[in-house]
Amino acid sequence: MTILIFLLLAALTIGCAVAMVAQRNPLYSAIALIGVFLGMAGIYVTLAAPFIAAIQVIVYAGAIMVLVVFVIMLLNVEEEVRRPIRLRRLVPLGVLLAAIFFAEAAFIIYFVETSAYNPPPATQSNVGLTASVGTGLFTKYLLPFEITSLLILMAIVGAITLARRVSTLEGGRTRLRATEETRSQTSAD
Amino acid sequence: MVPLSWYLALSAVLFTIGAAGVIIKRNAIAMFMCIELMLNATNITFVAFSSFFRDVTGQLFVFIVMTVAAAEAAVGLGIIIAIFRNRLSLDVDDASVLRD
Amino acid sequence: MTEFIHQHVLSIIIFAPLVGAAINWLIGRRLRSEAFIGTVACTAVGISTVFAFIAAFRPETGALRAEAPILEHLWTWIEVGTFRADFALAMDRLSGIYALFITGVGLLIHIFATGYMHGDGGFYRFFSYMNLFMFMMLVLVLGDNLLLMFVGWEGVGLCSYLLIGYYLDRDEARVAAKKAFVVNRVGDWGVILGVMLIFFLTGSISFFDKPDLPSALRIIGEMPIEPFAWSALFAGGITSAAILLFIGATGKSAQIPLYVWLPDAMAGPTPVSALIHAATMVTAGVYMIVRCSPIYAHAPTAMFIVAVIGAVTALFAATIGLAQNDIKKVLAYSTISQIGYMMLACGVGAFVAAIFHVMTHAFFKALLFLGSGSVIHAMHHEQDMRRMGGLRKYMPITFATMITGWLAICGIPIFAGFFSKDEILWKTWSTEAFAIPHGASRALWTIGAITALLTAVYMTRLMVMTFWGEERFREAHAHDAEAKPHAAVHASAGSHAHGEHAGAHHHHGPVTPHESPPVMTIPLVVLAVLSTFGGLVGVPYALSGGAIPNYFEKTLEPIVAHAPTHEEAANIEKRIAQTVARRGAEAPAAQPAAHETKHETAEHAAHSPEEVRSERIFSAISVAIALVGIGIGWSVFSKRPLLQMPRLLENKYYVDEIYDAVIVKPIVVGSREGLWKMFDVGVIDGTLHAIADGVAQLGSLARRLQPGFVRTYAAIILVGALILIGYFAYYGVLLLIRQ
Amino acid sequence: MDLSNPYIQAALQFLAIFITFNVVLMIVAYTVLAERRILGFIQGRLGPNRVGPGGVLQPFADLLKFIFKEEIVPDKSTRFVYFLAPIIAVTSAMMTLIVYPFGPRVTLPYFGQVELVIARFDIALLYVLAVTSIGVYGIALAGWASNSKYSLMGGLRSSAQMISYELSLGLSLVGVILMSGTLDLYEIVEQQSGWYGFKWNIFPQFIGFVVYLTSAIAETNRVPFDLPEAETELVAGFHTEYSALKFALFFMAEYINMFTVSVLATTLFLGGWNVPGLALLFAPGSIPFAVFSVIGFFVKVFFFLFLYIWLRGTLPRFRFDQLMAFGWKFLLPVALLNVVLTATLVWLGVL
Repeated sequence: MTILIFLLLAALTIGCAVAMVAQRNPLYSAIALIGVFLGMAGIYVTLAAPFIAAIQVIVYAGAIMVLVVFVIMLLNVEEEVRRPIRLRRLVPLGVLLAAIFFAEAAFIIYFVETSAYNPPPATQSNVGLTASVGTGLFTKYLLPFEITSLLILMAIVGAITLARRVSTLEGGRTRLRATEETRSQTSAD
Repeated sequence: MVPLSWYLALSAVLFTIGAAGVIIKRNAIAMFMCIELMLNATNITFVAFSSFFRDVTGQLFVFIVMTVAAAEAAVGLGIIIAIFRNRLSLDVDDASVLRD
Repeated sequence: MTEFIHQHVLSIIIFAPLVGAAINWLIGRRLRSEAFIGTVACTAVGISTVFAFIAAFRPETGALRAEAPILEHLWTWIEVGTFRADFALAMDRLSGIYALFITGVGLLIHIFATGYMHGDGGFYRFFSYMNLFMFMMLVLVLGDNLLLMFVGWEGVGLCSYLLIGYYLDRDEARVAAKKAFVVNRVGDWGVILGVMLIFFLTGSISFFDKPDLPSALRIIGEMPIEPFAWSALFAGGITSAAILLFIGATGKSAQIPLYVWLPDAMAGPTPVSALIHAATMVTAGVYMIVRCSPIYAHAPTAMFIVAVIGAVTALFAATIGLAQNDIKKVLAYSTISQIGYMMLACGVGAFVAAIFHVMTHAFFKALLFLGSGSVIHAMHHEQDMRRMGGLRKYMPITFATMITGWLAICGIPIFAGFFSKDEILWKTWSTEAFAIPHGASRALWTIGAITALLTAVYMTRLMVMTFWGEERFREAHAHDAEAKPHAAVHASAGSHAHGEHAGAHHHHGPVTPHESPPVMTIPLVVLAVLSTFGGLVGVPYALSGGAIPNYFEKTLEPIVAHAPTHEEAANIEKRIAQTVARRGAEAPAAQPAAHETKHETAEHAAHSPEEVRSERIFSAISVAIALVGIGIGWSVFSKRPLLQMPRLLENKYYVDEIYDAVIVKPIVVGSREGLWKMFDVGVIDGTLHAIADGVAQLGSLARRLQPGFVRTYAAIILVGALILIGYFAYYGVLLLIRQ
Repeated sequence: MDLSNPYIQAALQFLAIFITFNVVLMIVAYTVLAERRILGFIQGRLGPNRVGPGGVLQPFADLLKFIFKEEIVPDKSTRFVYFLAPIIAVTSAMMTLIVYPFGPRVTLPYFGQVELVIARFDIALLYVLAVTSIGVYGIALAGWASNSKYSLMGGLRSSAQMISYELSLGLSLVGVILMSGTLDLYEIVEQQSGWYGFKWNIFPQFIGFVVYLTSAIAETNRVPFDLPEAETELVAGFHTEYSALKFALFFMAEYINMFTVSVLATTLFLGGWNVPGLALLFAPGSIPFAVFSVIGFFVKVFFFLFLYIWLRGTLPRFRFDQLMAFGWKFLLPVALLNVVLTATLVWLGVL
């Protein structure tokens, strides 16, 4: 039963991911990515991590992707135009790298599968519940948590600075000049 | 029950798709989304290991990754808007020169 | 509340002045009310004083009554590996005595200063520095480990710097402050190295045993005594540590060769000179040596050096003091000379006598300085004794109190200085310490006795030139215009410290001295009483015959280390030789037993009849020396107060000039020509330019890697990731193969 | 019948979901009717009263009309998204229904002790937030897919508004979470049953309640925050190009959302199914106790629905900049303040 659910969710996730990359319309890509996130939330539920699943939906689907969709709609992005591939002679190299990557990934997964310590899944543990996550977050990992909040603050400031209109910048410059003038006047006095 | 390696395989596949997307896509927003996909792919491994080894640390890490992703989204989209305002294009190949 | 105070007495003692400093700095500078600032500063020190007395004399647990020190752990300051420095306070008998006279004398000087500094523009600044100094000095004394003591050590150095340079518009003060600071740095280098060495030797820097931290001093006390050999100085053992600490002490306590800053420090306001450069801070070196007496007791070479340096400094400074004309300079050299006595006492193992002299010296030297301050105040900031004379009519209280200070420093019986100085001289003569060879103790005594004679002479000269004789201040201004530095000092000091008040006097011709206000004379009177009777706490057995118990010795003797005598040292050496022969490791364990036995014998020996007799003889000798000195001084200077003294002495043996030529000039020239013009410009700048050029070259190469296409970067990152994964996979393969 | 058999449990839950679905649809239908009639009264007219006695069959008439109307799909629309949008809207609105506890624990014949909630789990409140946050896509995508100026404006406005107010909404709930120490709605309700069923969170969390109510109205795009469909400026906002049953879906989604936020407000702030003093009349766990509790629950919910209608009849609409300023510069700081205050009080042990 769980395997069935997992396979369904995995198929949904991978399908959406492929669609996301394949689509040339960014909005379709975004919708597909939302699908990926929802599928992943389901996968987290199968991993007995409901808290992370909920956060996944709230943060990614509910906040980040809304922003992305909003930006796409705001900028009214058109579809990508096809362009000729610039570095055609590097294509074989790319294929080779992909093959290497595939080999490595396959090897690691095989290695995990055959490793001596391969524990059974924990469907009934309380590791994924809110209480345990909260306890971990606010005791042992308090410092990383605080640092993350600082990061968020920086991001807020950064985003506001970046998105500020140029006209306000110019206004700021004139204001700056005005203060400089007054300063030079006072110093002249 | 689903074995651990399946989750890892899923994660690897998603990561690869995301990585390929980053390289293929020219649209800045699409690249951004591909990066998010890669981040999420790694999150699956974290949660899977956390769940299989009954250690909450992995999930906490996912939590922090999400926070970072949110911060990245805020700043990244701000940058994208700024670029669009300057160049009227989201194609990253059009933004290959630092000046102007 | 009372419980809280009970547990935090020491914190209150040190933090009250800090709070006062903060209030004066933050609020007082805005209010500009002298009454407010003075009250805050004096109250802060007063609180410290009261609590210091409580802490010291509290029944049963008082620091001077109980065996165990009062400990107060505030917080752990630094903890790295096995190194631990607490911010913890401790008051044992030694630091208790220090804290008592620091707060007591400090309080009197604060009160005096409210009168002395009246009308000064930087009133708030002065008192907040003074309070800060009290805080730092108390940290120095009450800190329970070497590092915290060093914090106070540096802190008093800083306050001293700030206060010497207090008169911001005087070049002289600025230069003097800088000089004091730099010279002290040389000494501090020694202290910090010494602290490191002690930590290296013992693994601790604490003075006292604490539950999880052994006392560094106790550990050293259990080590074997180092041999008396010059090579021990550089062996990196206890002797090296002792010498390094002593380098610091020469800086802070103005001993040869680092004494040069103290006379110049007189550029600060007189209360500062009294508090910092006579009574408290300069005795910090003595405090440190006595505090670390176990270290010195184990380092005979160091003790010998301390004794010699002390004695030589005492004589040297006394000769210079003989020829100075500035009233404060005389007292400054006298201070150096007296501290030399204390060092001599430390060197011969008479640590208690040293501390006794520190205390009595604090009383009478503070008194003398404040008295001179009163005189200077009366003369409108005239410091040259050649323009004084006959002042006793005008300022009777100052005169009377100065008399007691004068008699005290000369060593006239009953007065405080007599007991302590006499004890030092006697201990020097009779020392049995292993560190001092028998002949050397006689030589040291001779130096000390000559110094005592000179002290009496120059102090009499000071008194005579100031208070007796004709009144020379009336004609002073007209014909002394060519004496430039004095005139300059005079003018600026007058306009600075006294504002319009002094300025008004200037226009009205010659000054008329006047007695100082009560806020200044009352501290003088109190100090005079202390200088007169303060010595009675430590009357030696030989003089009193046991009628007056020697409280001082009884209190301090148990906590200072006993310097080993020749006999003991021989025993110990024998024992060490035996243990070495046996190749055992019990030598340190055997040590305390030896300590016990010799302690009793020493106690016993001190009171044998022939000892008492000879001690009495020596007391008589020193009284005679003092009287002779006073007689010489009186007979020579009462007739010719302006007698020209030898140029060599008047110019302080040209030591400043020699230092300038030998040390300062080469460093300045070397730095400018070598370090700056050659090394900095050539090597450092050259290297930097070369690096910058190289980076630019490299950058123009690396630019080709940066096509500006984001996806190219992404691809490169991906390749890097592949390599990383491959690396881990390789380890996986290895693991698989091993399985 | 073995009730612990997972398949039978699943079947029962399926049944419960089915019943809830239909009950909620009925409630929605009659809320619409009630709105029209009450608005009529407020505006001094009668409202629909022709179909059935007093107009009670009006909703069914409306439904028939929606079904038989012509489907008009704009030519330049993005087909897939155009069809997807209403589905997302209605699905996300319906999905939260399963976690709300609507009655107390009751001992039923044959079934034994039953909790009157379809699914009870650890993260119920987060689940509600998560699913609600999906709802915004329905509107945003509808606005974009219609390929119409008005729709796009409506969609943009709606997504901006919903992101902004979701923040204060979430923060206003934090106070309750801090006090109760759990995200499980059933337990939150049970914790409010003290003081004879009157220990409602609204008393200590009044600020949180007001913030929640305000942002909930904004989240559901109702007056005075109905800018995404402001008919005076944008014709009909994001659903300008939707007709027939697809429009009905949006309409339904809006009313289901109204219903669910009312239920959440009841659950979190008004004590859920707790009726003050009921435990004095009936033994807790008995069937009459449960019946009256459920009735009490619905009375509270209907009060909120009435409040919505009342507001619509009373208040004018905000301007868009006013709306954003209100959300970011007033509501969010107040919500943050509430969180800090509550946290402090909880830490001090007052709450």
